[in-house]
Amino acid sequence: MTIPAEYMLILSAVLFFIGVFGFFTRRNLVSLLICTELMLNAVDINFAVFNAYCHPDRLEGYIFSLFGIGVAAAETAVAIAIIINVYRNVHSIHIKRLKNLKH
Amino acid sequence: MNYIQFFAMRPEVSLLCIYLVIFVYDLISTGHLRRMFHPLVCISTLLLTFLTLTDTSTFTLFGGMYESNAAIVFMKAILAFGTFLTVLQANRWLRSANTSYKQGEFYVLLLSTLVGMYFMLSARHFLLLFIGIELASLPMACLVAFDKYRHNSAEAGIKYILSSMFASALMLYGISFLYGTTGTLYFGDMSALITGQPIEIFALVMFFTGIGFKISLVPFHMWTADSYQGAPTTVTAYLSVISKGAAVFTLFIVLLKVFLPMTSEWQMIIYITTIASITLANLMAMKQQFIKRFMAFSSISQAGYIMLAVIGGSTDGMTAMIYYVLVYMVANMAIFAIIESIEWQIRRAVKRDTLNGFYESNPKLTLIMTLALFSLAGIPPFAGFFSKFFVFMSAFGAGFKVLVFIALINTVISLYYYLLIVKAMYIKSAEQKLPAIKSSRYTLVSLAICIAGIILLGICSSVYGTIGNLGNL
Amino acid sequence: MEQSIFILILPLLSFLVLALAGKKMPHKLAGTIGTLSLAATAILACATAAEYFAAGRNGAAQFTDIMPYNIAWLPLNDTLSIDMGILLSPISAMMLIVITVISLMVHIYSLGYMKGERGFQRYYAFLSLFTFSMLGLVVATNIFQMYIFWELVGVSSYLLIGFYYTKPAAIAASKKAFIVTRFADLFFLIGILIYGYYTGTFSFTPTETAIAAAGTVLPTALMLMFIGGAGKSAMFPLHIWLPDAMEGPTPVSALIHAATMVVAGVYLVARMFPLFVVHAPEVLHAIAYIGAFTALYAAVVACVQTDIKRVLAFSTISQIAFMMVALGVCTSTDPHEGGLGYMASMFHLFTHAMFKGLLFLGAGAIIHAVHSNEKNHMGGLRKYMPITHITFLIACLAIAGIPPFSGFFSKDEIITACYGFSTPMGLFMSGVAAMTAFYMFRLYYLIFWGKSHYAEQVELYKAGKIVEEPHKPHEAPAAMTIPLVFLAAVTCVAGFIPFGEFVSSNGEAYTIHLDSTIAINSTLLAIGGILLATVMYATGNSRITRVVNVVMHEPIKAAYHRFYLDEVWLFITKKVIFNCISRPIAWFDRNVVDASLDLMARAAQRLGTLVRPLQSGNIQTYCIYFLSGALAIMLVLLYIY
Amino acid sequence: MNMLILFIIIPIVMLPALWACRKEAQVRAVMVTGSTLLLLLSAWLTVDFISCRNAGNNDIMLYTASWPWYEKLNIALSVGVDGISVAMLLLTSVIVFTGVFASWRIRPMAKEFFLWYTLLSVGVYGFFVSTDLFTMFMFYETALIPMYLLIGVWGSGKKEYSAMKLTLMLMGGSAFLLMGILGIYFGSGATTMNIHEIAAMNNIPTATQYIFFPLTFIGFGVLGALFPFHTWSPDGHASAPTSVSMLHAGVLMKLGGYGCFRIAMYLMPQAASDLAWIFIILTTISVVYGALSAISQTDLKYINAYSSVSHCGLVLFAILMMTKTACTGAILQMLSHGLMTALFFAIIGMIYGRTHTRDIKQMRGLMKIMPFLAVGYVIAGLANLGLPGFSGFVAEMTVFAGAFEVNDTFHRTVTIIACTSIVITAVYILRVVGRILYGEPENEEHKKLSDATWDERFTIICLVICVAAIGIAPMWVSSLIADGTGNVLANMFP
Repeated sequence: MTIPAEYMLILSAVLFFIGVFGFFTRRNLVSLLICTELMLNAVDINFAVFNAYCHPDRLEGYIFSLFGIGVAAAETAVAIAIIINVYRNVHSIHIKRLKNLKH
Repeated sequence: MNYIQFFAMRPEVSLLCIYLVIFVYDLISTGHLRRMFHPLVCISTLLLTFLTLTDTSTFTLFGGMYESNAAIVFMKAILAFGTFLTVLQANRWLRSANTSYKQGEFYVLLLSTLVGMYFMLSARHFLLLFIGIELASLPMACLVAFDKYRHNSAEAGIKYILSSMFASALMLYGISFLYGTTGTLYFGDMSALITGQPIEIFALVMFFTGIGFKISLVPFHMWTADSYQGAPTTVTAYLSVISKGAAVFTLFIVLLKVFLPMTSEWQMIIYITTIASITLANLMAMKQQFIKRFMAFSSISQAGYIMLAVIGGSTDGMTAMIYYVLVYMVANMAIFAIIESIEWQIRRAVKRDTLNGFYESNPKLTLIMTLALFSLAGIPPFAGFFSKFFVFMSAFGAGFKVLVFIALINTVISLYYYLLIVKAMYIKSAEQKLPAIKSSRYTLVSLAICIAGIILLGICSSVYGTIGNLGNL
Repeated sequence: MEQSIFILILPLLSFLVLALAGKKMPHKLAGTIGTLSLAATAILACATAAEYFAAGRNGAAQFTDIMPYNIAWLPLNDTLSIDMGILLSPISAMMLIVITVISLMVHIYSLGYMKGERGFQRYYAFLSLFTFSMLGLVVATNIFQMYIFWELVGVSSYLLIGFYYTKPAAIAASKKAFIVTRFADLFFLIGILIYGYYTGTFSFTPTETAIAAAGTVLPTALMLMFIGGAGKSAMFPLHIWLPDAMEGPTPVSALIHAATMVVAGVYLVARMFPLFVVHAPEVLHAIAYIGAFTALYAAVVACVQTDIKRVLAFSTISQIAFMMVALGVCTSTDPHEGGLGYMASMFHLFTHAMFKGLLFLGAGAIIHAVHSNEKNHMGGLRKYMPITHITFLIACLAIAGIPPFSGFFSKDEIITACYGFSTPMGLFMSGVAAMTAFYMFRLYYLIFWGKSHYAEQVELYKAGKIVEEPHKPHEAPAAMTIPLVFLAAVTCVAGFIPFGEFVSSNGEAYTIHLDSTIAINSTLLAIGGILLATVMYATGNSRITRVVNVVMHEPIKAAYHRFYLDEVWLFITKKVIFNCISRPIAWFDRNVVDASLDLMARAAQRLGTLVRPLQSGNIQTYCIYFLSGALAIMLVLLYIY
Repeated sequence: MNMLILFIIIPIVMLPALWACRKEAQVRAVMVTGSTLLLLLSAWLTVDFISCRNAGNNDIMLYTASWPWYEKLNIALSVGVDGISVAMLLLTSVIVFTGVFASWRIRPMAKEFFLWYTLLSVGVYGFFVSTDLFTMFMFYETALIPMYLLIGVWGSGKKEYSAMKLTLMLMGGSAFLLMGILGIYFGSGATTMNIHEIAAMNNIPTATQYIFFPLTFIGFGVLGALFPFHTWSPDGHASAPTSVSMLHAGVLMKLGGYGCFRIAMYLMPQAASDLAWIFIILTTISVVYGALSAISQTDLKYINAYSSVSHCGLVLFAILMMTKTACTGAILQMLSHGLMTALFFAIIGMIYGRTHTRDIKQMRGLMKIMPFLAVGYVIAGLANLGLPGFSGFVAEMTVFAGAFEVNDTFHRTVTIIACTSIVITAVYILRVVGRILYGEPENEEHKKLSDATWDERFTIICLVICVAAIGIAPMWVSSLIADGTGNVLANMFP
């Protein structure tokens, strides 16, 4: 028996918006990063699902999600690096401490 | 599949070569060679501009994933030239103690963003586009955070990277639905299959937010001011001109190549965002004290004006857009070069009041700054006037009269805050005067180029003519 | 008559020379230049007039207009254009003589009167300017040229009244004179514009078709023009500027405000006379009534003034009113059928110019002698300055209308004309004539008879009451007395000029014949007036005088204040226009129009400050805006759009 | 080689020359040479133009030439002059020339002052010679912006405020204007930007005209001090340095009237004739309102600024009457007002430079202290209140006569209302003259003051001569202008 596509899409959507919610609510830069990862993964799921269910004849979706994962990793790397940099300067990675630049 | 295709994408390949050369040179060069480093990069980027322009033929590669034609080549050339200017201005900053040892990294990162933009422009497949965008924005984040001993730089960096990730996530989400409805990622096929159903509208909006983030249109602009202010001035310049320009070009291409069936929809989106960008940015800019932050808002409203050219979606629109970006580039570059020199001298962020009585101490720089500001404000006989006029013309021709009117009213506000700086420089008297600013030779060269551009780009219609003759996408 | 152009050029030249180079010149030279050029002008003018009167008659034995010069000065449109030129006609020829002669006399007189004054050259420059403009006015070939020189005359009068520009009174007077006349000229201009538009020409003699085209509008236009004339000729209630204008140097008053400029209005009406009498008789009669009232009013006021120049000023107003009445009572262009008034008016204009000029110059001599305008500083002057006394007496007899002096003849014609119009008018005007005799002789006695102010002063000085020795009144120098004598001579003989031969309403020769009854009546009335004056004022202060002063105290006071018309004027200018119109408008401009614009600017600024907090610096809020913006756009697309 | 292009080239060449100057003497040399050249050029142009006309050359525009600039957008640098533009060029040259002498002793930064001054004149000349919508607009804005620095840096009083206000209001005006220009261009089918070709096609839909005529007219009207958009003028003039207020009131405000006539009405005749009444009311208000509010001002420059509002109002008023005579009168009025008001501002500036006050309450008896300036002021005043023999009279009479040609109650009424301004003018002029020039000097400092220097005398004399020349011999200039207005109106209502 197969799981209907809608469920997958709903899963991905839920995942995506959990990511969004987390991004809006968490106070720690790393957890913000994790939330963005969640969002990106939701996207990857989407691509895979669409490929598998709607357009099984070609592989674009899968490939896209592969690339997505790769790019996400790269982004994470850069982000972590910058977060470390922030920690060096601020001795904290709490979002509230990053308000030098405003108005 | 034949690997010759790779060498057909001449600009990218030559860019990569330069990229590798610099990489290696960075590793091996010491002492005297080290001192040759910067000139070398300048020359090579300039060279790149011309290399890019060599092949203006229209062709597609990789089964239509990659396309190149005269217009795209010209856009790339503009970006490359902008990079050249940036490198010129970066000179002194790169020599400074905190950055000299990572000079090479700067070049490499800079060029990799350029590669990304090149692909953004040439991509005819969402995968390639996505990679291009990421390639353009990730190194950019590193550049923004380049001054690693400065709090603001790091803060700007993190804000940039996080919001860009957020943006690209949204964009990808949108793209995924497009893929779901059409089953392809090639622009051509997709536009054939798009029907404009709600889910595709959703996708369109999501995609638009992703690009709108890079163009920094309201309401996707919030990161701009902070990142501009925090980033090293040279990077800010690059950010405000090159990556913005690349994003605008990309948006135009994608809207025409993919979303043609949904023209009325995206015109609506642009309509809203344009009004929002111009108005809000103008209001914000009026009260800014830090020049870099101020320039951020000015660049947001400028982006709004560029959108006036995009909204028509016509060939005239494209011409006006490219021309506008070019003109905007020279003006902005000039201003940032001057800001950079001042900061270098006084070792602190430049505020508007810092510029008080700037004329007594540095008449020439003031004049250049004035011309650049006038050009941004769209005052004849400087290039900015022409670009603005053409943009308005194309939007008006496309029938967006009210939009043009609102934009025109906004020009008065923008004139007001540009004049505030002019006023500070000429009329206000300073409590402690600025020293006579000594810019580096490279900066002077770039300034000279910019001024030439500001004055000549408008008066010599040939530039516009060339752009106009590039033909369609 | 080509030389006639020089009549205009010479004064203009002397004006330019004196104005540009005057400051460098010594007084004598400047005076000589002015006087000589004027003399030349006078000779030319008389020659031209003589030539005209000799040759001017056409086959029908009528004088016709001759236009030696007429150029299109400013073409307005295809039909209409403002011309400049010289028009010779009986009245303009007559005016040429009057103006140049009086002006010459004044020039000579001023050599003595203005001796050593600061700005002597400026004075002569202005005199030349005035003469030029006045001559240009009378020879105007069309109404618009007349208007142009009309304005120039006005401004030269402004400059001359304000000649003593450090005297506040003079400044105020000059301003008042200019603005009041300017106000009248506004109507004049509108009248001209209407006239020009409907008749399609500015000339004095439009074609019948043009007049037909104008139709009913013509009377309006003529009325408006008359208002302009009333302004210059000081008809009630626009006369208020004239008494103040006496602040100027006395010779100027003689020239401008007695002899020439003030009759411009009369001249204007006379010029347009054919139109008036044929197409707007009702307007003409209105003029007559206005004139009559003015004559009475001025006469009444003149009876109680103490400043001798003001008395003369009001007598001038009254006499000009006589001329206006004379024109107004005309009913046809035929001098035999009710057109007499035209001739009479011009005749009176001529004679009046002479004797009124004489009076003013005499007054000038007196003021020169006693350094005051006030009657109480005079009295008993006849033994100190005999020539002035005699000439002044002659002038007074003339203006009172005692034969055989010139005034008698002209005034008699006027009264005859008035009787011809209607008996009440005739009676009324003869009454006013009697009053004229009264107040003139009152003036005469106050100046020359009674006990000498100088004598009193001397006694006081002897008694040690006052410190500085009073200086003795002395006869004026020759430069001043010669003009007096000349004018007096003219006054004596002018009456016998067969004026009607030259000037009449239709250009035909008209032989003046005295209507014996009217002549006798008016003479008797005049003598009566003189006698009354003699009784009241000949011997210092008589009992009757005191009685009258007590009985009629209030009316006299009111008359002395000219029935408070100047207060009304002040109220209108200062209170109404300045405080109630101009101030509020200025306030409105600053605080409403301008403020509303500033408000917009401030609103933008305020908004700028309001939106700043959006940029909270917190990346999460940024992304919230980001997403909500995206969603908002989506909603717009999905639902609203 | 087209003669007209020189009008643009000469000032442009002057710019680098000025930038190269090191000493003040050099700056003055450059300015005098340049402005004299321009003066001679325009004089020659006038003579040549008249002779061409007499030779029977009846083209609408003479010396026409066109260099394609942005072919794709039908933008060309096309030049050409008719009587109107010739008169305006003459005016500009005279004002620029005299302005140089009026600011002979400008301090500090003389070089920069003249740089911006010249840039401004580039704009003005360009505007008057060009016949292409885009180029006209470009030069128009070029002329506006230097104003900011000229007033802001070298001005007096609350200069920053006034400069900003002036610039923003005028730029707001030009925003409307650009809207109108685009409307005209696209309304006429987006085939050409040359105003004569557009006028010849005369194919702008009436509905479109109804939208864009008001926009264009107001756009120019702001510069023409059209009520209620005139409030930049008092502050701006009050704060501006002498030669700048001369140039601004003398020439720049004329751009407004010229543009209204040449662009707004010429290209959109139907809307012009239908909507004229609105603007006629506004202009009538400006005429009377400006004069009345001038009466109670106490600052010399404010008085003059308001009188400028009144006089420029008369210009627009006359234009809107749309009869040949009235329009000719309007141009004459521009000419004469330009000269008169320049003279006025020059003298006021000179007086201010000595007494350091412009408050008429604090000045008295200047006639004794500085007779030359005082006499100049009186002459300017008399010219201003329309005394025959000076240009003002000619202009006003032509205007009124022309306005009277429109025979209906509405036009009659407004004309008569407008006529009253000549009395009100007399009131405020004489008030000032009587107040500050006459009487005995009271202020001890003022008694020590000196009379005009040679350069000031030169300025005044030049202007007085011009004013008087037009006033005494108006026929040639009026016929010169009349042929221009005649052609325009003929094209408007064929």
